This record gives sequence, C-alpha cells and structure tokens, in this order.
Amino acid sequence: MDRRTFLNNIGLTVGGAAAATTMPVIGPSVAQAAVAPKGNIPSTPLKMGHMTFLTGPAAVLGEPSLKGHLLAAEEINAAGGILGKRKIETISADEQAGTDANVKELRRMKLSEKIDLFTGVISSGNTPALGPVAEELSLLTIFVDGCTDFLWDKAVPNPKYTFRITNIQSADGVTCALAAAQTWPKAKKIAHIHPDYSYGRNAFDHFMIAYSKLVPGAQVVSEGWPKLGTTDFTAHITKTISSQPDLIVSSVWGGDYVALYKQALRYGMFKDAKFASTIAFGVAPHAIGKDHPEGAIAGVHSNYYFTFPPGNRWPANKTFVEKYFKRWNEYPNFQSDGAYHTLYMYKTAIEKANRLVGGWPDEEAIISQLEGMYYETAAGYLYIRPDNHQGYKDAVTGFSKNVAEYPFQILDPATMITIPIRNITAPPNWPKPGQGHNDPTATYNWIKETWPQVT
Amino acid sequence: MTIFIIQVLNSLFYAASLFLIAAGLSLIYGVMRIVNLAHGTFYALGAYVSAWAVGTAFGHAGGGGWHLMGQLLLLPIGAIAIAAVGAVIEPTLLRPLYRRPEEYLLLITFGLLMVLEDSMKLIFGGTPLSAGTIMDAMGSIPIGRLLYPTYNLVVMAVGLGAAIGLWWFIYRTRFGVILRATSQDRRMAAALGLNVSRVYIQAFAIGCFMAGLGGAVVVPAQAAVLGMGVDALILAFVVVVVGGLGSLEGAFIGALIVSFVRTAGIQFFPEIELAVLYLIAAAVLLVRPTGLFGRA
Amino acid sequence: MLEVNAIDTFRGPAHILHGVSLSVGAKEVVCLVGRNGAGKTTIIESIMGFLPLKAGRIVFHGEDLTGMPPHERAKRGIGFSPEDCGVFPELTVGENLMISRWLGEKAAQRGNGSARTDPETQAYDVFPEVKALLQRQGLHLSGGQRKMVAVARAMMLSPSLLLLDEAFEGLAPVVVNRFTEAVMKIKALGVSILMAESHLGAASRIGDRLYAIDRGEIIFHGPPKDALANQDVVKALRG
Amino acid sequence: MALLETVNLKRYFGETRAVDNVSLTIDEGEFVSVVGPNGAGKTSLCNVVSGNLMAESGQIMFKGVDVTHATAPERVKAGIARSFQLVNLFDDLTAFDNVSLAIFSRDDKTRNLAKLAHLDEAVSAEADGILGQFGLAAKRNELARDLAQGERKLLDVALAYALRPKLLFLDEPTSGVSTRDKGQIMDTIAAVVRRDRLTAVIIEHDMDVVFKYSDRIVVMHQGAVLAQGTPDAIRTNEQVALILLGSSGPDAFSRKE
Amino acid sequence: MNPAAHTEVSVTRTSIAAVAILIGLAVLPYVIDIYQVQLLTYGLIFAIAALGFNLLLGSTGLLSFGHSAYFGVGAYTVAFMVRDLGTVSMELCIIGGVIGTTIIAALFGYVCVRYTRIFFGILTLALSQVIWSLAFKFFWVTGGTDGIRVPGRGMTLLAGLIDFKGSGAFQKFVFSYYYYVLVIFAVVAALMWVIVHSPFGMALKAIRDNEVRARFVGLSVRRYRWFAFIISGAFTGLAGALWVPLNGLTTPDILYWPFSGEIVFMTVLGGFRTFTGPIVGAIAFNYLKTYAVASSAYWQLVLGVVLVVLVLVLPNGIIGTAQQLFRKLRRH
Repeated sequence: MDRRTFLNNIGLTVGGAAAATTMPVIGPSVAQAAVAPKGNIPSTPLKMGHMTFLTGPAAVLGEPSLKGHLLAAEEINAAGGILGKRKIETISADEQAGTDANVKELRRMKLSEKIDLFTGVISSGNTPALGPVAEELSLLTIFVDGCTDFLWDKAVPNPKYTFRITNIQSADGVTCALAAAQTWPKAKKIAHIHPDYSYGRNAFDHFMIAYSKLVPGAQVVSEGWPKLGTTDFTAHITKTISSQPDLIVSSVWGGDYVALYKQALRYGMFKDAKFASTIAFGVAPHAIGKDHPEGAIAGVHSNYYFTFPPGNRWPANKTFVEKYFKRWNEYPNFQSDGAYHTLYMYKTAIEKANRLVGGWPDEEAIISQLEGMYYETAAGYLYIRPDNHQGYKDAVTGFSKNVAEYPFQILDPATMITIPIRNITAPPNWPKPGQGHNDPTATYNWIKETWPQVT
Repeated sequence: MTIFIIQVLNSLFYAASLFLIAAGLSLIYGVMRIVNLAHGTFYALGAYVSAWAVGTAFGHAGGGGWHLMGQLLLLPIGAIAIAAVGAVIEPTLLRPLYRRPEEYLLLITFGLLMVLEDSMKLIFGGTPLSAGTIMDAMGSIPIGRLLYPTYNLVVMAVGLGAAIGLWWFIYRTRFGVILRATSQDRRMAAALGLNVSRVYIQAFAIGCFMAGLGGAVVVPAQAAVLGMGVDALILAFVVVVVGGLGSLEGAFIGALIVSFVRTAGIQFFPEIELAVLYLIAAAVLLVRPTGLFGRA
Repeated sequence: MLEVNAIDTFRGPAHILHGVSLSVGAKEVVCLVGRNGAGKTTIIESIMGFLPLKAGRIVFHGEDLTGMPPHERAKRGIGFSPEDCGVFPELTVGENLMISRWLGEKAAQRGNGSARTDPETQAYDVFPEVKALLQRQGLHLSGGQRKMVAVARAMMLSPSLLLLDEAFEGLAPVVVNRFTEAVMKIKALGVSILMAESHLGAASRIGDRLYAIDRGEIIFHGPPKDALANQDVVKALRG
Repeated sequence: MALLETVNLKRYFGETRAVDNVSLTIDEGEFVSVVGPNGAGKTSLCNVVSGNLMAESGQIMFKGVDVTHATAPERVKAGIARSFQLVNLFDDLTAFDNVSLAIFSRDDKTRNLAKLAHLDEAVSAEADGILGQFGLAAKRNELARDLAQGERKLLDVALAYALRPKLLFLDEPTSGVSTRDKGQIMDTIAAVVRRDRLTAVIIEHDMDVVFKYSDRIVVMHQGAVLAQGTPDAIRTNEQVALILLGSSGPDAFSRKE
Repeated sequence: MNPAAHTEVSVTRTSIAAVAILIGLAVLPYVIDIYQVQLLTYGLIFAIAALGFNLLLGSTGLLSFGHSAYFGVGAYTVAFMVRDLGTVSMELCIIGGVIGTTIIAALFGYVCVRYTRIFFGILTLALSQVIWSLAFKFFWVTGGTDGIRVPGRGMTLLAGLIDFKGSGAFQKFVFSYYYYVLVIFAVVAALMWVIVHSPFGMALKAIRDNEVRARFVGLSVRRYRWFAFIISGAFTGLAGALWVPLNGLTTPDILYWPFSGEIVFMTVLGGFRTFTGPIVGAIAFNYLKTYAVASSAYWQLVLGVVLVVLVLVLPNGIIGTAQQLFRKLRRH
C-alpha cells in the first residue's frame, strides 16, 4: 500500500473538509434547559472540585481550564442552576502541589467537603494516581485532561465513576506522525526533545511507531529528555542541531515550550529542520509570540484550537469563543473547551436522567447517561465510549501562521488536519498491556500489529 | 567541531549563572557558617525582579539602540533588590540565632525558602516572566554554519567578571581582608575594632547580591518561573559539595565541572542526564568529603 | 585611666568573677597573677567586652564601657593580645597587621589613642622581627612569632592600654627575655599594660603593680615585692 | 612490674616540643605525681598516653602490650582511665547517669538497647556507691552542668574511677577549686586509690599535695623529664626548685609554710 | 527544671499514660469521620518517621537533612514488591521495606558519621538526592515522576486474614489500616522509648553531650553514631513502607530534599528535646499542612511563617514549651 492511499483510508483530511461532513444540524443543546424538571429537586448547591495548574510553568495551560469551568458554572447559575434549582459552587485546587498532595486533596474534597463532581486535572502523571482514588471513593469524576492511555489500560481498567473527555494521549503522537508523514514524507532523520515523564515517553513511542509505518527508513538521530520545569534548553538544542535532523519532534509543553522555542530561535534550530510538536499550541493562545516559526506542525494535543472549526461552518465554536473572550478577554484553549463542556455534559446527563426517573438522579443514573453520550462541543462532536469512559472526537492538528487579526501566532484554519479518532485508536477489547503483549499501550500494539508498512 | 564549540559555550553559559549562585552560597557559609537554604530562592527572586523591572519599563517594545541599553542597565535591579532583602533579613531573622545551635539557622532559612517561594507567587503571579526582548534585540552571531545568541556571551562575561571581581575583592581589598579575618576569628576581629555585625550584614548582602545577579542575568535567556529556585539551590549544592563549602575557587571549579558534566550528560547519556550530576557529587564526597578545595 | 568596679561575670551558668575591682593608671604595667582557671582571662575578656557583666562597671578614660560592644572598646584605644594570640591563620602577617592599622587611624582621629607619631614604625620598633614575616601566613608561624605578631598588631591600633593575656606562656627562656624587653619598650612609649600572668616570678619582674586572683576574687593588690613576701599569695599561686 | 612504660615518646606541635623523648616507667600500685611549670608538657603527656593525641614516634607499653596505635576507647578497655584538667562531663546527664554510663561502658552493656538503663540494679547500686565514695550522693539527680566547680571536679574523677582502671591518670584534679575544697578532694581521691590499690598518675601543681601523697615525683620541663625520684629527693633538688619556683635554696619548697 | 523528672524513668507512670492515650486513639474512629481517621493515620505514620529521625537529632545530636531517602527507600521497596513480586501481604512488605532501608542507611550512614554538624547535614542531603535522581530518571524501573501505584485495598493485613474487596473497600481499608498503623505505632514508640532509655541510648546522649569524654569512658563514638544512624533510618523506612498503601502510590516527591526538611520541621515543631515531641509534631504538622494546602494556594507561605516564628520564639517546640509552662505553673 502506498502512503497516500493509507492516509486516505484512515480519513486524514486537510483544510477542514471533515468537519463539514461530520456536522449533522442539531439545535443548540441549551434549548433543553427549558423543559421543567420532574419531581422534587433539592435546592442545596452542587459542590464541584476543580483541580488544575494554577501556578508553576504549567499554569499557562491550567488557568484556561479553570476559566472554562467557571464560565460554564456562571452561565448555568445565571439560568437558575441545574434542573433550575441547584447552583454550582466550585472549590479549586492547585495541581502544582505534587501528586501525593493531590491525592490527599482529592480525598479531602470528597470526604470532608463532600463534593458531587470532581473535574479538571492536566498532568498525565496525575490521572493514574487520582483515578483509582476517585473509584475508591465512589466519586463521580470527569477528567478534562491527564490524557494518558495508561489510565484506562492499567490504572482503572474498568472505570465506573471516572470519565475523561479530552482525546487519549496516544492520539497525540499518532496524529503528529500522520501529519508529518503527510507533509514531509522525505524526512528520515528524526530528532526528539521530550519532557522526562510519561507524557514525553508516550509521545516518543507513538510518534515513532506510526511514523516508521509510513516513512520507511525513519530513524532516531538524537534524543533529549529535559526534566519537566527545565528553563535552560541550550544544551539540548545544540545536541539536536548537531545530529543534523530532517525533522525535530517535541512534546515539551506549557511554559517550558515557550522557553524552548525562544531559545531554539536564537540558535537557529528551525533553520534547516522541519518542526513538529504534539502540543506546542495547547497553551493559552496568547502565550505564543509572533516570533514562533511559521509552518511548523504545532499540535494542540489533538484536541481543539479556537480558530477551528471556523464559525461559518460550526456555530457552536463561534458562540463559545465569543462568550469566552467576553468573559476573560482572551481566547480559549483546548482545556477551556474541555472544562466548559464537561460541566454542560454533566448537566445534560442529569437532565436526561431526571426525565427518566424524576427527582435528583443518583450517581448510577447520571453515569448511565454519560456513557455513550454524543455531545456537540466547540471542537465538534464528542462521543463517550461506554466501555472505557473515554471521550472521542476527531483528532486535530495544524500549521502555525501569523495573521493580522491576532497579536499572536495561530493555527491556520485553512490547512487544519483532522483524523477520525476511531481510526487511530485501538478498538474496544484490543488486548491491554500485560494481556499477551508488553507494549506501552493497547494502541501502540494495535498499530504495530495491524497497520501496513507503506512503501 | 562547531557543535563542540557551541556545547562548550553552552556549558560556560550555564556555569556562569551556577557560579554566581554557588559563590554567594559559599561566601555566606565561609564568613558566617550559615548554610542558606533560601539561597536558590534569592536567585529566583532576582530573576523575577529584573524581568518585572524590564517588562514594566519597556513593555514588549523590543527594538535595539537606546531601548536595549536601557533594558540592560535595568537588569541589575534584581541583584540590588536581593542585596537589600538580605540586608534586612540578616539582622532581623538570623542574628538572634547566632548563639543557638546551627541547626536553627538551617531551619530558619528553610522557613524563609517557603515564605519567599510563595511571596513570589503572590507578587508576580503564576505566569512566567521574561525579559526576552533583550535577547532578541541582541540577536545571534554565526559560529561556523550555526548561530549562537550574543547575549549568552554577555552572561559569560558577567560570570567571569564576577569571579575575577570577587577574587580581587576578597584577596586584594581592605574589605576583603576584613571579611576573611571575620570568617576566621570573629572574636578577635571584634577585639581589633571591627564591627562584626556590620561585616555580617555586608557579607550576607553580597552573597544575596550574587544570587540575585545570577537570576538577573539569566532571565533574558530563559524566564523567571516558580520552582526555579529550589532546582537551582540543589545544583548550587552540588557545586559547593564538589568544590568545597566556603571556597571561592571551589565554587568556580565546581560550577565548571557541574556544567560540563551536565552538558556531556545531555549529549551522551540523555536517559540519565540528571543522575550523572549527583553521582559525580557522591563520588567526590566519597573520595574527598570536604570537596576539592574545602577544609573541614 | 581604667577603672574596673566590682564586676561579676558568668561563663554560661558558672559564676566566675565575684566583685572584682582594679585599676590601671597612665604609663603603668599592671599584672594579674593567679593559677589556671583563677579568672585572669575572664577579667581581661570582661574588659574587652566579650562577656556581659552581671554587676559592676568598667570605666575607661572617664567613659563608661559597660554594655559597649568589643569593637567600640578597641576603637577607644584598648589593644588586646589573647592567650591563643588570635592571629588570623589564613591571612598573611602583613594583612593581620593592616587590619588594626586601618582601624588605628580611626582611633587616632578620635583622639583617644596615645599621641604618637606613627603606630607602624613603633610596632616595628618594639618587634623588628615581625618585619621579616610580613608575607608569611599566620598559619605557618611558630608560637613565639605568633605572640610577637599579636602584640605588634595590638600596637598598630595606637592603643593607650594594652591587654596581654599570658604573653609569656609556652615561650623559651630566651624569648621570655625578649618579651620582657618589649614590654618595657611599650611602656616607654607611654602605653599602659594590663597583663595576665600565671608565673609570679615573671610578673614581679615586669609589673609596677600586681593583683593576685584566686577563685575569681582579688586576694592581694600592691607592689611585687609585697606579693612575694605574702604567704597567702604565694600559696594561692602554687596551689 | 612495670604497668606502663613509655619509650622515647615524642609529640611536637610545630616547633613546640610538647612531649620530647619521654621514657617513663610506672609500676603497679604506685602513686606518681607529675609536676612542672605551665607548658612543660604534662597534659600533653597525659593526652598521648591516654590516646587523645597520637605519638609521632616512640612506644607505649601497657601491661606488656604495645598500645601506641590503639584508639582511646581501646586503651580505656585495656585499663587506662583519665580525668581532665578542664572539667569534661556529660553536662546534660545527671551525676548518677554520668557514673552509670561509665559503668555500662566498662561492662560492655552500652550495646544493650532492649533494656531500660535504670532497671539494671547492679549498675545502679554500684553507681550510687561510687557517688557516695566521692561525696556526691546528695547530688545524684542534679544535672552535671548544675554542680559546683568542686563537685564537677570530683565527678570527673569519679567517672574515670568508675571504669575500674588499672591505671588512673588524673590531670590536675584540684585545679580551679578553693583551697579548702582541695584538701578534701585529694583526701577523697587518695583514699579511694589506696583502698583499691590502683596505680595513679596525677598531674598537680600544689607541692603540698604532691609531697603528701606521692610515692614518686616526676618533674617535667619543656616536654622532657627533668628529674624524678621520691618526694624527699625532689624536695632537695635545686634545679627543680629553680624551674618550679623561680628560686632555689635549701628551703625553697617549705618557705611558704 | 525538676531533675528527677529528667532522668528517673517511671515505667509505671509512663505506661499508664501511654495506655490511656492509646485507648483514646482506639476509640476515636467511632467519633470522627473517615476523612479524619485517614488524616490521623498519616499523622501516626509521620510520627514513626519523626521518632526515627529524632534518635539522630535529639539523642545523638546529628541533624540529617536527608531522611527523605530512608522514607522513600522504604516506600519504593514496598512498591517494587507489590508491582514486581506480586506481594499483597502487608507484613511481608513491611519486612522488605525495613530490610531495604536498613541496607541503604547502613551504607550511607557509614559515610556520613565520619562528619558532624553542618557537614553531616550536607552529606546526608547530597546522598539522599542521589537516590532521588535515580528514582526520577530511571523511568523504566521506577516509573519516573508517575511513580508506582500501590492501592491499599489490594493489600492484605495480618497474613491474609483481612482483605478488602467489594464496595466501600476504601473506607473499610482506611478503618482497618488505622488500627493496623496504631498498633505498629504503639509497638514502635515503646521500642524507641526503651532504646532511648537503654544503656545504648544513654551512650548516644553522652556522645551528643561530649564526644571527647565519651571516647574516654570507652565508647567508639563513630560506631555508636553509625548504629544510631541505621536504627534511625530503619524506623523512617518503616514509616515509608506503611505510608505507601495509604497514599496509594509513591512518587519521587518523597525522595526530594524538601521532604527531608518537612521531617525536620515536624520534629522541631513538637520539640526535639523530648521523647513525645516528634510524635505530637508529626501529627500537628500533618494537620497544619493539609489544612494550609486546602485553604490557600499560599500554603507554603503559611508553613514558612509558622517555621520562622517557631524557630525565633518557640525553639523548644510544642511539648518543650508546654513543659516549661507547666513547670512555671507548678512553681507558683
């Protein structure tokens, strides 16, 4: 099979054609709130715990999450609360305190503060720690991010109370690899710079397995593993340049990425090599300067970028961006979208459950509504797979470009790449690590076993 | 070859800031026998103050010429501010403890570390601050077919200048003699008419100034982020442990060793770049527990 | 010139000095004699200001020193050579001397120093040996050299009173003679000396007046010949 | 039989000859005093013999065994105990615990960490006995730091004594205490030493004490042994009188009487 | 100060007080909610660590700034046993954890006790950071920053007698584990109390007070310090082993040097010159930190201010100060 055919089969499209095709016309979901709730609804407030990076270098990724959450909460409260009665109260927690502290804080939120929903969380180091705790506590949890495959592969193999709505982590590396193979199929010498923890390892593994299927002869010529929170990348950059790569791949994110690209510019790292990142533009959009190199694959964690889908084709995005900008005077990132729609999906699940059983639904009822939910978000349709509670939507990435309308660099909506997520993720019931294979993730094994080697 | 030169330059660049931190740490220990756990935080604070000063005065208006000059001149504000902070902290928080076992001094600097870390969060917020406009304005110079940021050379010059200046200051000036005399025999120094309290304030302030300067010169190249102080402290510790606590030469050589080992680690052992540093420190400790230039 | 008035001093919990009073006049050599641990060093350190007084007063040139930090006392013209000499080991002898030289200038400006021309010449005059040692590190001095440097350094302050703690201890007899000579020279320069000495013989040869200390109390005070004749003093000093 | 023998023992500090070729023999059961002016090397000799300082050259034989390179604790175990001129106690322990500790250590019971110290009745009884002998029974529960100077001196000796040494090296046990207490302290020490037939070497300035208690007197000067002999022989040695008193004559030592 | 109270150890009185406190602690879970039970369990575990730590600081006079290493080695040993050997018995895990820690403490201690004072502190700190960097960097062994998960409800207590399956497993686990830890704590505290008051403990205090004289009553100072170091490390390692299943995972955070600082903090907070000080300090610190983290993003500031004030105003800690006040009151 040749590369073009394969990419076509997998559904990779450039320029947003996919968004148009996957867009059945449904009325806005807000309309459902008008239906009067059934039965007796208590008027006590609903308590939510939202944990995200409020400080540290990751705050540029985390603050938008809390902002998205708060915006949704404010809107819902202004409309009288969920089922018209229960208003939302949010306790926020700083994810920067460290995994151990986060675990303690989650327990405190449930056991002491008696929260009804736990949400947020960015670091993929944290969800595998927090997921089992949430299950232990029987606490309904919708992670916005913390997208590691490991959560469902190993940590919580049979989730009951935990959900997650951003795209799964393996999609990051795979999306980036497919986009790179589509764009620069001749790049064989690959240099890597990844943060030294599970996210970076995951990105490295999945990029390489997918890319080597599509580009025969691809090889790793350099590896750099800076510690999360590194501020001096000069030695990593020099090493990368010294390997004379065709393509540089990175999953460094947040404040670290800003430091990395600025230092790399001064060393001329982008001069001779192409650059592809899984998550470069995942930060709050304004954190990226106009000096960022143009034409790089600047991923958004394969989730959402505020310029796409364009408002003329997808009103939900247009409305969301406007509301968000009006409230916070900045543009949303994928965390904002995730946190915002998490609350609306939760609300929708409650409303549906209420119509079925009346009164305030118990958690079982809410969970059964969330499972299999198909929801219209700013990023397109989101589907929650019932077996693993993972949210799926089309994987997205794009190319950096300076335009006059924004004081920062954006992803060019005209050249956005989308891939149907089901085509790059292991199907349900594919063996998980430890079940007959020891590959890093089920998806890795699935790609390794089933994808053809293109010629 | 070009790569080799650039990696050497990178190491020297890294060594410069590391030296500034470690020299201050060593100086304070040498004169006052205080192991200042808040020292890395002083470095971070210096970075924040400088970035804030540059950002406030010039905004993001890059550009060269006078703007650049002004920004460069503003940078040392971080160092001066931290020296002032040190001059306040020594007499108020540390002096009451000189009569107590040294454990208390260690603990109070640990408390100070926590207070200052969060104060930075409180004052400067969670978003990194940068003075990158300086770097951009200074551009890069070509080395072979590659580029090297001009500003990094400035940092090296500052580091080297500080090393020479400090050496000259300590070994060639009146105050240096007084400083060394006080560090060796505080009582006798007093008996000869030295105001030891004042010398202590000055020494602590100079140590803080060095840390602040380290932060100030680094901030255009990187950024001021929360947590940078705790990381810096532990690296400065590796430097003084390798070089010898209380020794200026030790801080200098130690900073070079640590930076070159780090660069070599990144270049050749990317999987364990960090562990290499600590293993080196542990190895030196096993062979020469007082460090290369230290005295027990 | 110096008046010590009924001072009580503690070292930690131990009560060392009990109501000690003494005085030193202008151009006078006064010796404190007593056994090890009798309290001689404690008296000297009290005068220098290293130990706080629990009671009593110390007056120097009519000024109350009580509660004044040591460096202020030094600036007022009190030179000090401690028992261990206190030579800074990692400074050169030259640097050791310079420190008090600089501060001596200030003392001279205050007018409390004895009116002399140049403390440097005079210090070298007392111990010309020191001149040859200027480049040497304090660490590498012999016991005798160290004592010389310590006294010369104290002289650089242009003091009007010199406190010498066990200046002769551990010196060979020849060197002891050299020091006796030096003390006389210093006295001739118009500087008063208060020195602690455990050897009655040596003290009586040098001192104009003598205080005998035992268990933190002055048990005798008067001219040396009276001390030698006083059985209580002799006994207290021997044991 | 010689209990302790030093052969050409040497220890310099730079140019100071603290211990200079000292060859000395102490016989079993002797009470020997070491005298000499300040800086004569008495304390240094004590330090070298007890293991506080290592000899540069020479040899130390104890009970016929070479202990020149033994550590201080090893010498203690062999039977050399010492007191200190400047009182050297465990200030934060009580008088009782100070003595008990010495007994525990002597009996190798300090390795025991599974039994309460105060439940060891044998040790408690012995410690109380020793405190009694040294007249410190009433101060049993006082912290060492709170004792008076004379009591601290006694406790220092008691600590050495509690080790049941063969050789007791006492460095100026009466320095820094009042004349009145001095006699009492020496009487106490002498009584204990005599009764247990201990070999004792005592560094002392008070010639009254020295003459009264010693079997033999060793005079040191500038790190070397200047003279040694019976109290009578030393009393009449003019060179010694000159060194110690700065004056000589037939009655030099008794003049003060 | 009443000197009699200082040394004369009344076994009966101490036992009565201890039993009374233990009964109180045993009844507590029926009064307070499960979250508080869980917090208290953390507190008791830290108390064990602080007790171990204080054998060095309080009794031997050595300030270690690297005790995170022993806590962490205990924790990681358990995590390895659970993950790689499939161990589920908590007792086996404890034994493994303590053995692992003892080996490391013996190794590090041998190097460290050559020095005292600040050099000792720095040496312990540097060595602990070696362990941290290994845990951090050897991703494929330790899981890097992700750490290793050891869910408590997967463990069994008392040689398999108690296990946790089905719904509410976590609550059941916390409840049982509290008693499990309480019993171990009681045993360990009693053990430490005996050690501190044994001839060995007396020898340590003697060395702390006066190293020179200790040598001259026949104590090989360095060997005693080394033994103290090993025992101290082993106790702290035990705490680390107990902590893992309660926390549910272990990460390099507990090996990083600020955690060593927290152990010192706890001990000084309670008062390192008393036996009970570290226990009270650890429990108090755990509450303090938990509520500071929960109530403010500036929790470090809160802790820092507490520490600074503590050092300046109450250097004897909670228990030390309480004792002083008590004595003053009795005198009047």
